[in-house]
Amino acid sequence: MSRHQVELTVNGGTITAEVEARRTLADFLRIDAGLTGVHIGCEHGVCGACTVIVDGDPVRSCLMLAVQAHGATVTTAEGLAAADGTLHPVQQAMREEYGLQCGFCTPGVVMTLAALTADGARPSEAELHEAVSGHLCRCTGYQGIQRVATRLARAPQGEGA
Amino acid sequence: MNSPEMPPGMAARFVGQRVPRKEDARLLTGRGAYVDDIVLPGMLHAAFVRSQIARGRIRSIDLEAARSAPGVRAIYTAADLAKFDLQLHLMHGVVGPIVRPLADGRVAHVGEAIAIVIADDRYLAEDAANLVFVDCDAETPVVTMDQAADGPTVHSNLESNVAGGIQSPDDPELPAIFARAAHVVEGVIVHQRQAHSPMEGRGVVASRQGEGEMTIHLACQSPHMAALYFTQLFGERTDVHFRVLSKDVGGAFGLKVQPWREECAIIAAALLLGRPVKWIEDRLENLTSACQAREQRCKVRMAFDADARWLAAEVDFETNVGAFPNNPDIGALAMMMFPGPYRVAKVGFKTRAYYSNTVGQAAYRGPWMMESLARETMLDKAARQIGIDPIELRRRNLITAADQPHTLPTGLAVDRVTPRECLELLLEKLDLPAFRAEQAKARAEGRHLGLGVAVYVEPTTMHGFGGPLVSDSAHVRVEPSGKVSLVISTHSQGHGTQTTMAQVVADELGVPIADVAVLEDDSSRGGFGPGAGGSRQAVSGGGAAIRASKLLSQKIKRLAGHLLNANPQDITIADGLVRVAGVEEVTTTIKRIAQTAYYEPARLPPDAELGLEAQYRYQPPGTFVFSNAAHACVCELDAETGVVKILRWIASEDCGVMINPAIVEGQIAGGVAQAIGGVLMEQISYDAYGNPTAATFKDYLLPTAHDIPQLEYCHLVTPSASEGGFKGVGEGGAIIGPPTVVNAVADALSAFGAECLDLPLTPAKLLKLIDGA
Amino acid sequence: MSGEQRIEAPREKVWAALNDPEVLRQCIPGCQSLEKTADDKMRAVAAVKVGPIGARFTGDVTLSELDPPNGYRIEGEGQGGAAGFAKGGARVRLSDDGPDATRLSYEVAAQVGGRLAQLGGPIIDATAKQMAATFFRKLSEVVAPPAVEVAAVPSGAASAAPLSEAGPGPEPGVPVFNPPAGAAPVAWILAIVVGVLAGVLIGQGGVGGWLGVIVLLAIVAYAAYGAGRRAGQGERRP
Amino acid sequence: MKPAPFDYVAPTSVEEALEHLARGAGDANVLAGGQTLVPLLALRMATPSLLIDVNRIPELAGVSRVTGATRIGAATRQKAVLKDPTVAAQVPALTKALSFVGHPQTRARGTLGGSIALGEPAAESPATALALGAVVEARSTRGAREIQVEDFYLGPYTTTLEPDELIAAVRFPDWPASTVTVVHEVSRRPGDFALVGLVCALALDGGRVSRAGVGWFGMGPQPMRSRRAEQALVGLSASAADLAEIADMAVSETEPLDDAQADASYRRKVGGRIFQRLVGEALGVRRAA
Repeated sequence: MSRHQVELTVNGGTITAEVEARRTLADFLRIDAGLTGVHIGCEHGVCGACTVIVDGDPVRSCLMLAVQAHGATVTTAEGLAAADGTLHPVQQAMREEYGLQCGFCTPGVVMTLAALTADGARPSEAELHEAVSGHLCRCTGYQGIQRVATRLARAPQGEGA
Repeated sequence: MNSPEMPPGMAARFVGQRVPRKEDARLLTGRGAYVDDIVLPGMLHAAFVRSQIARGRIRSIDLEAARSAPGVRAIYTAADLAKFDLQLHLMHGVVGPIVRPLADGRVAHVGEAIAIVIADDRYLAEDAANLVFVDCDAETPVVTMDQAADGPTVHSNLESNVAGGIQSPDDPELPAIFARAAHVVEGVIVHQRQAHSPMEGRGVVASRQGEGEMTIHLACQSPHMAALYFTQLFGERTDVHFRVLSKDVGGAFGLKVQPWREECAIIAAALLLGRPVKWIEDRLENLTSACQAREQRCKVRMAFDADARWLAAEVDFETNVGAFPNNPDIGALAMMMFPGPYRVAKVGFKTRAYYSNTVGQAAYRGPWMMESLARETMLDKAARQIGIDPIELRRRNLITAADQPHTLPTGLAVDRVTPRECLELLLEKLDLPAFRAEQAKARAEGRHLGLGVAVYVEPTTMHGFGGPLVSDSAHVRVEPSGKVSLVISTHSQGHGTQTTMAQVVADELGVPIADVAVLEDDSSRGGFGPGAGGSRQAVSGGGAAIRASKLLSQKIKRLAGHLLNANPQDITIADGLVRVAGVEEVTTTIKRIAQTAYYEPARLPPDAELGLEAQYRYQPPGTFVFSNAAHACVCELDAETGVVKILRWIASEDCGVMINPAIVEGQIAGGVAQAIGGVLMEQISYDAYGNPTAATFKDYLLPTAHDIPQLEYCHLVTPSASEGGFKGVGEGGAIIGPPTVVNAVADALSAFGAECLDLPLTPAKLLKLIDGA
Repeated sequence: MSGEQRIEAPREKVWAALNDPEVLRQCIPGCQSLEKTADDKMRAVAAVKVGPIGARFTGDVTLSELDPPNGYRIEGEGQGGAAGFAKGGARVRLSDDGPDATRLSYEVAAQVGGRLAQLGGPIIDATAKQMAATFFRKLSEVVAPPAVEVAAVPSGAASAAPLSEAGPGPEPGVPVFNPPAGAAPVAWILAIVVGVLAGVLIGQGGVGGWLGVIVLLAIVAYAAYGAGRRAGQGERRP
Repeated sequence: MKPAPFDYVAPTSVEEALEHLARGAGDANVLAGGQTLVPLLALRMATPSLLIDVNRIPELAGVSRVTGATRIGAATRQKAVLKDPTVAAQVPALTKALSFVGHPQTRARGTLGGSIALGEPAAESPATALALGAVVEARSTRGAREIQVEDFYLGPYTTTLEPDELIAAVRFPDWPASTVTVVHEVSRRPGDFALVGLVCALALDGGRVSRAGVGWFGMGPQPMRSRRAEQALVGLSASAADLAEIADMAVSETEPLDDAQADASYRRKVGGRIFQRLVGEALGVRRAA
């Protein structure tokens, strides 16, 4: 079993570590980087709880190996709010729309929506609803999450939700 | 009917408002503290060796290769745990199987834990677990209900596979009623097995703190119940004091009501090893080894008179509870509630629960839901058979305010419910004539819409029968800082009790909600209470919080009066500011009063106790607190593919005074989503060898955002008799949701002269019916 | 599942082949070794890889109902580690099909367990059929080489000798143990192969079943029905 | 659910990857998007000794035009293919098919070559490649070869790709500009594998079908193609009257399986209906234009 040196940018900081080849990015972020907001819900790529942003795309971190993220830029739920604690517009919208209950699926949902609306992008309602259908939530019946998706799609260009 | 936003008798500022949730900021930023987030010095990781067969005798367990695998610290089997003599009793006084944490000599289902491997990390633990070879004499398993009824016994200490059952006394009038009834309607309703599927599986970190102390971090529904359970389980063989911590829990839905075999095995392992041990259930384990739910079959006969008045029912209920259920028989409550909110005079019933070589059952959100599913779907079937509109049939039979208190023929007394009013409100919102017109127009275009309506009454907050569910404890204090701490025996797995309980306390004390911290995550803090289960926390916990806050408020006012030379009755507190009636300027603050109470004994009244705190243990009056609802759903059935799409959903409910309507609606929607999944998609199935065949989320289909419409709500507020006027609402969506969907599909199917009461309603099943027409 | 294969060789020759471990090893995808452990028992190892899915199976095989040269029954079970196990039994019958050909008919019952069964789904059966057919076709090729139709390899520079349609043969460098002639496994290995393909895709103090809706229920029930009784219970546990 | 140990290499050239593959000798897995392989690793259903990560090989990614075809590098992400204007113009069926694949979170990693190599019977891309007559460009240290997709799939997850071969690219030959395509699937949830899926391309010449491609997914133990139906469609004019018969024929060339979600008879029935309706509409739409 091979071990590999990796260096990646996580939430704006550089992390260097030696990882076993088999370590998933999700485990790396949780265990080695201490970013426990990355939640592991199925480890087979269906539930979406572990979704993080890798080089601009929302990806399932349980389906990537840590070694594959060498050189990548990764953002997790911990890295989304402003330094002063101001919530990211997606986080704020999720709060206002009661988009969460137990909160386990939440960071994944937030990362998907944040990735798709980054840099002023305004995907269509259909696109955002399709994107959130890639997340399983057992608590909310998706009510608030759907409202957030709709709200983000309808937000004026260049503004948060 | 009262406005939900401003219930009577309370100068509400927070109760009744859509207050943003206090827990959200933490959870949205990845700062939650779930059990897998706990990391302790020296912590080791566990993986289980699980049975690959459904039934058989263990000949030998070969641990040699695993013991020498890298990073392995210990491997334990039932023999190693024998010294604790752990028996996970099902229930006091009820006969059942001997349940040990690990398989002891025999295995009774695929996935049953046989050994625990403890290693430096989970990867290494799984590596070694895969090297353990268990040699078994396989036997033909008993998989289905029918096999269980007359097959070999699953448990050798029992004479049959009947895990429980109840039967109503013979009533000679019943056959007579059927004999002279104008209409007799018969049907069989089958509900498949489901998995609770919280997004977070089960998990535990067990850490021995020196002699006699053990701290357990646990994904559970009540730290207090869990601590009690562990203490009783281990108490006779150890002198360990158990403290259970559980801050954030990623959903539970009944699965985490009771710690079960794996959790107990991990605690035993941590005791043996003297080091902290973590086990986090992965999804494969969760879908193949964690307790499951439903798998019920209900045969119903209903008798009606010529005017479609429901006269009587006979119900035969069976359920497959698996090998090691922690909730062996739900039949009794299902039958108690079967009459629902209707004026039916006689209900006869018989229930049986069977053990089988499958995963055991646990309570799942509205465990008794078959009463509503069977009753409401059969009422629709009756309406079709009699030739009457199903809504009209309900109108003729529903109880009204004039009937209350109403005693069900099964003995329960129901009061303060509004089923008829909720139905009418629902229909108003739905605009029934408009829908029927739309349905007719669609049908002309070859599209098949269906409308389903269902009505029910729900027994929430079971507190009147003794046992652990009786009461909740609240301890509220104003700290010297002026901040308020509420230590309460509620527990959230998404329920939002950190918000709702704070709303209640902030109102009673007159403090900003931001100043109220709700602490419910530690069995060593505050008093015993059963936590989440049975839709009870708003009623029982909320009541305790109100009563404790009232006591504290009196204390504050008395002290304020003393300090301000005013009559305590003239003291008002709002926003943390203390005023004297008729005096314009602010006189003092809660914070200053608190500081005096803690720091300046000399300034207190002579007989006053130091500090500012109060506690109360609350038991709501009566036996249950009944809530009720009527739901409607509009679906479209694609006759080309059999695919059902839910287009519209209206929930018209009465859960009494709502502490936070957004949280109430969240609970309803969550239950409805689980209902939609349960009716249309989710299915835990076993093959003939007892292998579970929906072991991943690829095969166990949970509904997604695509499958659930935006719900519409009508709220009626009929306060309960309990403190605050609250009623339970956590389970209702999952109880009333299923018949609502089934009835909507049935309405759409009626165009083809077909019906389907065999869940789940898969496209393949529906298409067969459509084409068979 | 059952099937038939016409083999252009006399029955005695087919029977011999069916009992020739080397022949069987060639025909069984991924078979690495066959070792006779008793007159009617063998131990075998097969590394099976289909798409990304792979496992290494080890197991024992038992022969019975030997009826040379007409057929036998064979049963066995193989352990594939984390993937689970496969076991099965088969009856193989040989009959003359003209003077120089044999009709081989087989009935295979395969069972998989563990993750194979939990994750496999219907692909197990589909694969089983394919694998059984492939095995017997390979057998036919080995027993009666001239009659073999070599599957054409599509254009390009790749080797014209496909490793097999069912998976790779023994790995280079893996020592192959050639057991003495004798009884040999067929069915269980098929079962294994088939299986692998499946992949993708309160006691004290009254705590007991505490929330025991049932606790209350029982109480409710008893309260409501003095005459109510619990049906069919067994003996109290010791 | 943690993977068993393995070695890992991330070559930066195809040649380097091929050398690893040759040495891996059947016990190596190529890691492309990982959306199927990584779950199999986590479930320990795949236990390779070596993973060869092809995500750092620039030449494997990208869409280009070659003579008479659109060439898509094997490691091109599904997301990139879905958004690619050349693919949308030249291989619209593939664009449509990819819109059914998974979710943005999986398409961001999943690759076209990975889907083709796996050959998931219920997946969109392999059936699309089959219907359109795509060609797999395979390479090994022994050389390069081209494999017609119709020869590529042998059975469940079984292909003609040798253990030492790597898919370098998939070429989708051009269809006439007048081609209409149908891609449709019935699934339990969006993003799931299909219960029934159909890809149909119809090249029209003066209102008559001059060439047809019919691929199915979820309709058998491997991606399926209906060759006889393709022939029957050729020459057909816009009249949809005889489509019922061709639909029956098309479905008869599939081998649907029973599973927990749908039985074979459901798949046949729905497959036939979809075929008849959508192929009819495709012809009708064309006629109206």
